[in-house]
Amino acid sequence: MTALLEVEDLRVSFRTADGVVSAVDGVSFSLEANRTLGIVGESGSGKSVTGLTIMGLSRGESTDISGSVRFEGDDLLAADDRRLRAVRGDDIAMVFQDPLSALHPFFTVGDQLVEAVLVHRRVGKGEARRRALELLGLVGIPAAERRMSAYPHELSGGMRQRAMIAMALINDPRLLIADEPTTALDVTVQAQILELIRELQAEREMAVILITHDLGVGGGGADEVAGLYAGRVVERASNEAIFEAPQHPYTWGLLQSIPKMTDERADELVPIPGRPPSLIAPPSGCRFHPRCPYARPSHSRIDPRLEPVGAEPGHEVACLLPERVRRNLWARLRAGATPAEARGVAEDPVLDESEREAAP
Amino acid sequence: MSVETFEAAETGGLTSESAVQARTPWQLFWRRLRGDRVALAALAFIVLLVLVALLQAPIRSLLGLPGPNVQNPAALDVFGTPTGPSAEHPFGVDTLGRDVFSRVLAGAAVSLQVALISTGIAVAVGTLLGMLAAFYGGWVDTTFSRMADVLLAFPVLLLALGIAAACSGAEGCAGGLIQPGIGTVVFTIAFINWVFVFRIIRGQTLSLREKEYVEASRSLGASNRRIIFREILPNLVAPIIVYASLLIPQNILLEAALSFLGVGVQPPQASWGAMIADAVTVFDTAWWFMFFPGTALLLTVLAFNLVGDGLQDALNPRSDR
Amino acid sequence: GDDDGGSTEAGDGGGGSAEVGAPVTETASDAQKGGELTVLSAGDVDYLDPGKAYYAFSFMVLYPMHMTLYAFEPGNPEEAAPMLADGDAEVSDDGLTVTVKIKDGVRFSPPVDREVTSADVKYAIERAFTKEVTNGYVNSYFANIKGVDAFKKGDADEISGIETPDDLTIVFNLTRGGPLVGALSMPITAPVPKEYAREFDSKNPSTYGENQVTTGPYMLDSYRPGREIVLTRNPNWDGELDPRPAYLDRIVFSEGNDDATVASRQILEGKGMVSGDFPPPPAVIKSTVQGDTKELIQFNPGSGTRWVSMDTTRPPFDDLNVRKAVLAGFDSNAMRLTRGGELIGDIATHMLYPGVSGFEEAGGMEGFGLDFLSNPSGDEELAAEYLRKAGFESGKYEGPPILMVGENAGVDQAAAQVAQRQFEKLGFKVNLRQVPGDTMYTKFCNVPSSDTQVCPNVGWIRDFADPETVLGPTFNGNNIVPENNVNWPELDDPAINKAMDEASALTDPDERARAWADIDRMITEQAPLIPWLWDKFPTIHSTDVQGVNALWNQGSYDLAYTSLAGAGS
Amino acid sequence: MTHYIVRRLLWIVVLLFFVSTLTFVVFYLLPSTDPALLRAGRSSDPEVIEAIRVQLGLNDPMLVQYWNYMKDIVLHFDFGYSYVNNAEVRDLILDRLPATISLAVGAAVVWLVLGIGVGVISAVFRRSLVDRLAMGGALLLVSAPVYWLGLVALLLFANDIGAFPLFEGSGSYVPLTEDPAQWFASLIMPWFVLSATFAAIYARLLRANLIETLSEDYIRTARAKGLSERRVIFKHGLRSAITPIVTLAGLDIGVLLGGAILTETVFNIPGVGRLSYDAITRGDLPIVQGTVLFGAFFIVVLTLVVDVVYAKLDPRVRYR
Amino acid sequence: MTDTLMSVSHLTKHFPLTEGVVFQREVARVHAVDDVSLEVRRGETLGLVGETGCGKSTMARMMVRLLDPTSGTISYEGEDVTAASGARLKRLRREMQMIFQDPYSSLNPRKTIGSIIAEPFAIHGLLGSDGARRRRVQELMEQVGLNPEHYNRYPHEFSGGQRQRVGVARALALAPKLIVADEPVSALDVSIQAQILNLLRGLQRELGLTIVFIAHDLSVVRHMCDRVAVMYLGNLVELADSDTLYRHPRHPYTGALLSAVPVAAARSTVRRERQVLEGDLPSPTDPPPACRFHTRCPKAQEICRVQAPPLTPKDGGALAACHFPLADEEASAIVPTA
Ligand SMILES: Nc1ncnc2c1ncn2[C@@H]1O[C@H](COP(=O)(O)OP(=O)(O)OP(=O)(O)O)[C@@H](O)[C@H]1O
Ligand SMILES: Nc1ncnc2c1ncn2[C@@H]1O[C@H](COP(=O)(O)OP(=O)(O)OP(=O)(O)O)[C@@H](O)[C@H]1O
Ligand SMILES: [Mg+2]
Ligand SMILES: [Mg+2]
Repeated sequence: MTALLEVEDLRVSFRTADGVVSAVDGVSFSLEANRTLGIVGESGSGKSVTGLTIMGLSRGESTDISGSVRFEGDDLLAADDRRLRAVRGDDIAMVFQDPLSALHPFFTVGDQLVEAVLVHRRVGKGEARRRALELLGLVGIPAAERRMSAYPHELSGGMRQRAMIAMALINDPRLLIADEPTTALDVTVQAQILELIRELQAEREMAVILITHDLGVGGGGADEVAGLYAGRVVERASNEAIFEAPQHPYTWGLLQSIPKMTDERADELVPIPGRPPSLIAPPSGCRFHPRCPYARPSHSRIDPRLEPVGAEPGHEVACLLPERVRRNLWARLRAGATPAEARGVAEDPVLDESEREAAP
Repeated sequence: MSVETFEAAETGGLTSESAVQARTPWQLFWRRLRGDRVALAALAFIVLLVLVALLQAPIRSLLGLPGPNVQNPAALDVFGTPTGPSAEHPFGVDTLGRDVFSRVLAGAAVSLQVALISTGIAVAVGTLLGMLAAFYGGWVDTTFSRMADVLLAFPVLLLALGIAAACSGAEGCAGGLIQPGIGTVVFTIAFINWVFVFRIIRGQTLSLREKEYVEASRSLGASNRRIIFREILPNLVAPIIVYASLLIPQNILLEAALSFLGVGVQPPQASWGAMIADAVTVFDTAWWFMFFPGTALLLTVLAFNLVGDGLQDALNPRSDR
Repeated sequence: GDDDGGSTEAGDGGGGSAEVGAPVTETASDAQKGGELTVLSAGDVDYLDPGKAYYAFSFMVLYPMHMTLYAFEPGNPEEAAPMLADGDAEVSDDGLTVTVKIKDGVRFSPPVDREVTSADVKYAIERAFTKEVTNGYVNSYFANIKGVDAFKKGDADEISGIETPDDLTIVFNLTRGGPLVGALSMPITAPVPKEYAREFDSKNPSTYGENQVTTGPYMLDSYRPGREIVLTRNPNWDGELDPRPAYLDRIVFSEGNDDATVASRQILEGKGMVSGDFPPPPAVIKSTVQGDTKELIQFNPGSGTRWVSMDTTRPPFDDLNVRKAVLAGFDSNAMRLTRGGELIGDIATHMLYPGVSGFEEAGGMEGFGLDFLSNPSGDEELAAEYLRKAGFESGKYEGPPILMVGENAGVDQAAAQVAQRQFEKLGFKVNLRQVPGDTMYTKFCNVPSSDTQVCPNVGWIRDFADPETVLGPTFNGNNIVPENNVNWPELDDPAINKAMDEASALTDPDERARAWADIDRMITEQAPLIPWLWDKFPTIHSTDVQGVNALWNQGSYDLAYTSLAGAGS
Repeated sequence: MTHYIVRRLLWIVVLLFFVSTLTFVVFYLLPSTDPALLRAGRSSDPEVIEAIRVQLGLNDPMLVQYWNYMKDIVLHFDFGYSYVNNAEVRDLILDRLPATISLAVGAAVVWLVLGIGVGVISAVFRRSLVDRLAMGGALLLVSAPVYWLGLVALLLFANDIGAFPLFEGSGSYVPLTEDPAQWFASLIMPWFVLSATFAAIYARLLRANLIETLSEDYIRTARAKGLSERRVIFKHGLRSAITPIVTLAGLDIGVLLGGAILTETVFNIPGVGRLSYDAITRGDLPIVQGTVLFGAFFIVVLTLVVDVVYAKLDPRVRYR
Repeated sequence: MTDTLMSVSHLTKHFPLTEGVVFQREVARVHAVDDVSLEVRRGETLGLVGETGCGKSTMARMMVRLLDPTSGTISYEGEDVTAASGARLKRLRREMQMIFQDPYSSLNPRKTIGSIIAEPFAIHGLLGSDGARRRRVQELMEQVGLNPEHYNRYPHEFSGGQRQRVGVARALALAPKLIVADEPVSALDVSIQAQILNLLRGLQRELGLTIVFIAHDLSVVRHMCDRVAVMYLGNLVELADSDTLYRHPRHPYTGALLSAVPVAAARSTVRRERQVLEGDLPSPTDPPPACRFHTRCPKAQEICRVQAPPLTPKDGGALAACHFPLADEEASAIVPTA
């Protein structure tokens, strides 16, 4: 099976007054039809920029983009505006985080849907309207006829997001990029929307990129998860592996800082210390090293590459710790050890060996 | 390396980044403004203008020019029409034989004085009332806002003309408190301007009032007075500065317009607007009489506008020119 | 009246020095009938009603419409000729009965259409005494008619002293001598049909002005206040009975041309236009006189006199030496430059001005040779001397600031500033307040009780050919009134007052001239005000206009004599 | 909606009432001409003057005078009588109105076309040479006093004195009904001069609005739909960016209908602004009051119109 | 000394919605909080959960007297808070403090961290000398994990988590007994959120604080709270011990909430049926009659439309306001924690 979307070594940087922001710095992944990729990471890690770049929406005077984004073998980064416009909203569609600001406040929901049809299909207004109505029904908006003439602000948050999804799906895209589609919504509504996306995806064999900062959301919905840190993918794994055998201290941190409803009340959460790094002057070496409890001095010099994890297919990690040590650490953490306790492993002489290995 | 690593990691991010960031919001602001060469040039022009206005007497004596109110009938021809630029009078003379250069200098002082003082008063009054109205709401707000509505319903220039004319009488107005001349112009402009400041500040305060730090202060037991002056006011400083910087050039123009219409600065005191008005009768034969004060006015207003734009950009990172 | 009102003449002595721009006082021989003339003016008439009007510009509008008993013809400002009257007035030996015959067959314009009778003249004068009409000069010149007081009080329906023995005769019985005969050229002598006017006169203020009927060559077509007055031919006018040629078919007064420069240019470069109430500004005078269009501008001698008055009743100007000092140091030349330099008039040396009878008797252009009026550019040393006499050792005035109230627009504003500067030169601190013209008069200068000490923008023009009309209202202490006072210096010298009373009763013109010249000397020696200009009010017209200047009325064009070249074709 | 408008209209009445009160108070302080003395003409007979005073009600207390004034306005649409002009104030104003409307509306057309055109071009070609030149020019125009600009324009282009006599008839306004060609000729320069500042302000504002709008999320959505850049700018961008411009235009026109004093003065246009200015310089209180009320009327009515239109344009706004 | 620190009874808050050009008249009212009674026990952490707009913040703000209730009473240590004013109110304010949701808007950007934390002392005139204040502020900064040397820095120089620490320090300054924390972590990234939660719990243990903890994230509430109150459209629908509530939810709304929580675990390990609530939250200006949840409740019957269920104890120990409470089997089918 060939991949629907292949992103290779994508780099996006913005020239700003304060310096060059490397928002995305060498991201690669691929995605097949009918699959969902979850992209997770802290705020500012480059999730949205990745999504936008795929659609060519981050182009601009002060933006530098390199790498390749191949959609069905066709490099979108190299495509001209005309070609891009033909793809946007037709083959690839996007749903944004805040539906209130992402819908035009001065046009009715109906108009905005109809417009989306008319850009890509040579059909009459009436046909476009029918299609819009159909989609509103499909995404579960009751009394669709009436909602067509409503303005976005007249709908509730959930309804708006449904309308947004209807607009994205109206031309049967093969790839849907959903950028934090539920962050602005209540849990109950969030559940509704995620459910909806899942159903529609199954129906249409569509590929989905689900961007979220919540591993719960990403985990629940995605077949595969990519963890993003400071513009880089630090770990890529299947749904199963990311929760059961994560390999990167960053992933551990994300997992362990979430209070778990299913557990007994734990005494302490395990947060990731510090805060996300500056993207103008990112830390040298492993970008996570300043916040990594297991970092060794050499990690500030050596830049890890994304490498396959043992025998697991499709599991990749960019970490300088030897795999054995990582497995060991995760086992301890999972058993309830604090990072400090788990760090006992770090005293393992094997580690020093790895240090030597890794040194150039 | 146990707890220390943790702590270092916690604060490490901060120190590395604070090296990039400036210390205070003001430093940030200065840094941005420093990058705006046009605004800096305009600022330099204004500084120069202020200096010139302050030092007009020495400048005049240096150039050997008569005072701004000295009439020299000899500088007029037999028909009483003014003569143009010459070594003796670099900008020519006006219809009364007064040196236009000296009067342009004197006009600078008047313009700056009127615009700065009246803007200051308007901003002070507008800010205070705007804060009170928005903060207390209810009848306080209703009273001031309706008052503002009434003032805003007035044709501005007419109101200005009216007040200025009313106060230009021999007795002045407000029981003689406001005397004809500069006092009246300042009062008029301030009276008209405070409403605009009021509206802006009221709007800003309405949103600031809802900020959580105001709630926080209140929940700590802060008095209203403290909240208004310690919590809200400091946050209004930036918009006030921007707005004032935009009002000043407008008020320079308003002063000139009032003087042009004859109800502003009273003769013989020089004002650019009044000079242009006097030049109207001879503007096709004595171009210099209209040209120099007009150009001075244009450049000054332009400079203030440029500085205002610069300040706005520097204080509002979102703006983008 | 003051410089906006009244009538005038132009004496032969009137500064003939200027060669350019001498007034045209005769119709060109090739004048043609027909055409429309536009008169550009800045302001409007004060009143359109002949019973109320008192502005020079109003007279310019009214005379072409009406036949007053007597009227000045353009060439002769000295003596009024009969117009509605049929011959000169007969004055009894005691001077107390004046009989005038009027012409037979003069008819009112539509809708009245009937012939004019002496009763119409009587009514015209009577209504001027009513509060609905409120005339500005009737109390000065007609108050000595018998029965006026009773009429004014409402005790009588008519003025008993005006008799109309038959339809064509009107007799005035007077209580004492006075300038009545000369005043019979004023517009209130234009007949008003009582039966028609009563309806309008019963309103307060009377609306007869907008509805007036006329006896002259023109009648009122339309009036838009501040914008436009249009006159058209009066179909009932009989050229045989009226000496005026009346060439034009239509006269449009286009008002609101505040910018004298623009208006002047329009006239000079346009067609069929003349200036109304404004003098062309200095720059225009200069370019016109220096260019090849000299003939389009006229300087009209005898257009009045301009003064800077001082309040002689309060310090510091109650001190004659201070007043003399001010006159001595005053640079009248600088003042004159604000209006256009020497072409626009001569520097005044006394109160009567060229063209008013008595002017020559009062020393003509040289005046009385008083030291403090001898240097037109001001003599600061002499001023200092007088100031020292007044007790200011330094030769500079050192008292408290003085209040000067002037006009806020046009050349008067400039003049006020020059005046201010002149006072300041002598050490005065001057608070100059510049206010609207009407305000200056009604709130400040014309109100003796106001604190105003100096009025730099006043002036006077005679009402008709008699020196009393220049000196009487303005310097007779008995004429000081609490409001609308025109004795601006508030000069109240018993000797002068007495001399005036005597001179007023004189009937022989030469005697009158000599008596009033003496009074002129007495006044001038008191230095009550600074006479700085004998005006030669300039007027301009388009190339195709043959304008004829009425020298008695501030030199304005007499439209009944003015014609357009090429209008006939 | 009707409800809302009715309530707003009532408020307008109240507002105008306050405006007239304030005018009365402010202008009562004016050292204006004494109408009785004006009425009396040059008559100095104190009895006559006193009689006129009584008759005009000038001896009544200020409140009574005010009451009478308001009564006449409300009952007879009578704005009083000008003793300086000897005419009904209402007639004077109505007479001047066509000139003012010609000036204001014509200028508005000019500045909207120029302002919007330049604004859009500048926003779309942001930071280009065109943009920089346009914005520099705009700032220059914003800084120039309109009367000075008018004089300079006259010096340059007037048919009589101009260096390049392009425009016939400047300075000699003629009503439209009299001679449309001359009307147009006489107004073309005033239109451009009056609209200069406004066009500059509008261009600057529209540019800023459009740039800001173009960074909105919904513009990104429009692009994500695959719309052409032109459609994104002109349909989605301009639609939002222009809304505040419409509001502003309404208010500015409202103010100008009350008289463009400076422009009318410089170009000698007999409009309401000129009338009121003359009245102020002559101390003619009744005209001042009348014109102020008229001006205020246009302002408040256009404010209402703008609010209603705005609510039509921006569906998020609800009538309160 | 009783067990109860604060008791709230029949607390109601309605916000009038007004319109009018000049004079405002009321056209509708938002029923933000309607007849809520509960008590806060000394030393406990009471959780308050519910969807957006259900009245959590309004409750919080009434508790610390930032809002005056429309009706009902709040008593603090037996003293009626609702009636307090002037000096008494000022004294009461020292006893209870609030921590706010938005770490950006809750700190005045124009003030230094030091002066923000010192503000309580300035307002109450405590620790007169600058030196003493500064020392105390730095102690507090240390206590919440901030570098005391950053005393003179401005908020914008800090990250969200650090700012929230400043907010905590300010709340602690007057040594209050009660802290009301209104969604203190919902604006933070998960990784940072955990730092703050740890801090709050540590402080509570150390200082014996009583905390009212508001959140819409049920896992956070579970982690933090001893007891939990669930609100829906201004009503209190369920109140129980944390364990009881999560194991044996009784109100269908609680069930639905718990069911909707995304769980960070591999798909294969989660076995439950999600119950997705139909429809939208009704408008608080015109809440449904009787049981407000009936429009969306899968178990609703006729009686729910006409009779409001009282808050009564149900099987398992929870207090719930429901005519047809969930049974354990029903709950375990949909709720992962049951
Ligand atoms: N147009 C731009 N110009 C400059 N910097 C940008 C631009 N867009 C994004 N960035 C920067 O790029 C980085 C990554 O942004 P991005 O929006 O992808 O983050 P994110 O992972 O989506 O975060 P969040 O969870 O907050 O949405 C951030 O530091 C952001 O400030
Ligand atoms: N000052 C106010 N005026 C009018 N309505 C208000 C006001 N404050 C809150 N409301 C309304 O009261 C209801 C309850 O609001 P509240 O802020 O208490 O909800 P919440 O549960 O805290 O919601 P969130 O989770 O969004 O913070 C909402 O419908 C809100 O719109
Ligand atoms: Mg994002
Ligand atoms: Mg809340």
